[in-house]
Amino acid sequence: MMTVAIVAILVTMVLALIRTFLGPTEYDRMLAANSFGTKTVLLVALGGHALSWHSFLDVALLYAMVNFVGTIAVMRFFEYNNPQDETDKPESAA
Amino acid sequence: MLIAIAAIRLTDLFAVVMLFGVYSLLTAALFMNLDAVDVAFTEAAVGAGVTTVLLLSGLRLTKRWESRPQRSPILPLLVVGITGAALLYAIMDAPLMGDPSAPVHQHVSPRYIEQGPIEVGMPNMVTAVLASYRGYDTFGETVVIFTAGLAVMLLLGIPNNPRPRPGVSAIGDQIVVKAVARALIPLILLYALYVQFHGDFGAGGGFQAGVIFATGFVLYDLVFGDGSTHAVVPPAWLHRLAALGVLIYGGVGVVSLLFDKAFLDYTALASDPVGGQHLGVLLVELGVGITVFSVVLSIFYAFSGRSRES
Amino acid sequence: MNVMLSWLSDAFLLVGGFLCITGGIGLLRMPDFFSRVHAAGVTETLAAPLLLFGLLLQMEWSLDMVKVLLILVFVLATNPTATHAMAKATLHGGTRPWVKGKNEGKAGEASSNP
Amino acid sequence: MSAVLGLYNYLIVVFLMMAGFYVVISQGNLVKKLVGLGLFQTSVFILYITMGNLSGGQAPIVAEGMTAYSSPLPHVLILTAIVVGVATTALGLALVVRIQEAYGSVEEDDIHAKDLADDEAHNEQAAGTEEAGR
Repeated sequence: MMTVAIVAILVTMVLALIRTFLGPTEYDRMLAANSFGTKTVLLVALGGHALSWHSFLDVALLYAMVNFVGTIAVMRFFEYNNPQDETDKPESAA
Repeated sequence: MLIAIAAIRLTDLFAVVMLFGVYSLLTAALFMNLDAVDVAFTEAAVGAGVTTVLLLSGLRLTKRWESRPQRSPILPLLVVGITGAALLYAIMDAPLMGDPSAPVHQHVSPRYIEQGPIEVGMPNMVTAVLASYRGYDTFGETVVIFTAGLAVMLLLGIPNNPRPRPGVSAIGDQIVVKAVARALIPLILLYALYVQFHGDFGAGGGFQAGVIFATGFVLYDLVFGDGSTHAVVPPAWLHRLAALGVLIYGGVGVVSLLFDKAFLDYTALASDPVGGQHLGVLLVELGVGITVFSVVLSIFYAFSGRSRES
Repeated sequence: MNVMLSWLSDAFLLVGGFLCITGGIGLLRMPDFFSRVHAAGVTETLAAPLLLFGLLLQMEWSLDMVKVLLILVFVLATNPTATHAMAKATLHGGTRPWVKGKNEGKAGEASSNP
Repeated sequence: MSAVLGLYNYLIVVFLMMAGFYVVISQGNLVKKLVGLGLFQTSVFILYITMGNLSGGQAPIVAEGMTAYSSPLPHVLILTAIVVGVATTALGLALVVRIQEAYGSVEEDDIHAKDLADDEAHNEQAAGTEEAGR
């Protein structure tokens, strides 16, 4: 059953990754990246138990933290760019 | 691999940085699978956490959209193709993965593995090799980090009273985030201390702990607004802390010199050799942790305190 | 007793894995950001505890169980917060939910995306 | 077949390395060049860790009843390299920020064009003062 769960997580990770690539808006990318991070935490926790890695739970815990901090950081720095976007966009289009 | 391709194709640098964070997490998972727990630990904390934050804050100071390159990509592709072919030819002779007779497993590694736990007296061989056998290397690395922090300081500087940033942040003033962050930050700091002092027995050590500790403060700054961390850890302290870390490391070496032993020979520190090793490794890791923490945090200050001039 | 535990654990893992995949498909197939938030946030918040409980039931009693519980607390605290903050930020940023029949949402999405 | 599997990680390494290399030499944007350097760096990390791996081995932390461990030496080297890597990336980023402030752009072509224009202006000025001197 462990295997089934791990495969399910892997499939979900791939799906989230596709959404990260496609993501029409930045918010979609953020969401998918966050979801991907959570899935990695679960994968390390389950996979570590199944393959009996050493101290995998420490790593999983760290991932959970880092994922949150990363998401917050992405949001923090996101809308700062909006005032500039108007000036930047024509340049990139040209 | 796919992420790498996407990272090349996308022109929105914001998305590129986010993908880089995801890629880093994946790499860390790969390291886990290759039995490199400590490395996975560091990669997750550094690559996914700190690098993403730094790149994002750097991106805020520059431009977000990349202009399409005008040149044709044929020449670079050709160069890359030739180099890649040469490398492919080279890996044909490389030892197979996990082969016990590979050169890596022949010279010093068996000695570290067999004698390390006995001589240094700690289960985690990575920490033993890092702080004891290769103490010189690690001292050098610590100084490199210190110097890099210094150089960033010289280039950017930390403003004492950061002005509020123009534009609205995406998180703005969300109560939920603040409440959760307030509950989580002590946990993160506690966990960093655990990593610092548990490094002798499991995955962890000064490098990782310093980064995680800094991550806690970075989170505080991100959630509670610009420069709010300056009240908690004033920038002026950080320089002193960074120097203090290096001094602790070097001081341990000098003390062992005073006892007529070699530089960084920890057996001098206590009456029995293993106890001395333990004490020495603990002190050295503490020095590394302090330096890494203060350098990472001051780099973050330097980037976040600067407003875009244009 | 042990058989019971392993059955329970299997059930947890199975349901958790199913929810996980559901969330992933939802994340990919839903029409706009706000519905994707539901797909990612809600299913994940249920799937993560289920999977971790399934893991917990298989483990032997040790310090590791406390760590699993800590991970659980962390995921449960951060995940809804992050998705909530994101949804709020999106709304704040001018994107409106896509409503069936109207094309407003699409327009909003297009305008926020260059 | 086993050769292919055994070399698979090296293939990944070569691919990533070339991807990073390509980004560094072909892209004009300096921030993206930094990301490319990061890719390159990670590929080297993976190379080292792959070499240190031992089949049937365990993470190099002493455990009861285990005799085979992965080599701890590459782990140590890479561990420090990662942290040093982030410090140097930060340094590069600081330089990029200063370039942005000085030139108003982080695109290599723009910077180059600006440099050329500056040089020309400078030369003309120099020529002008020479003429005036005569």
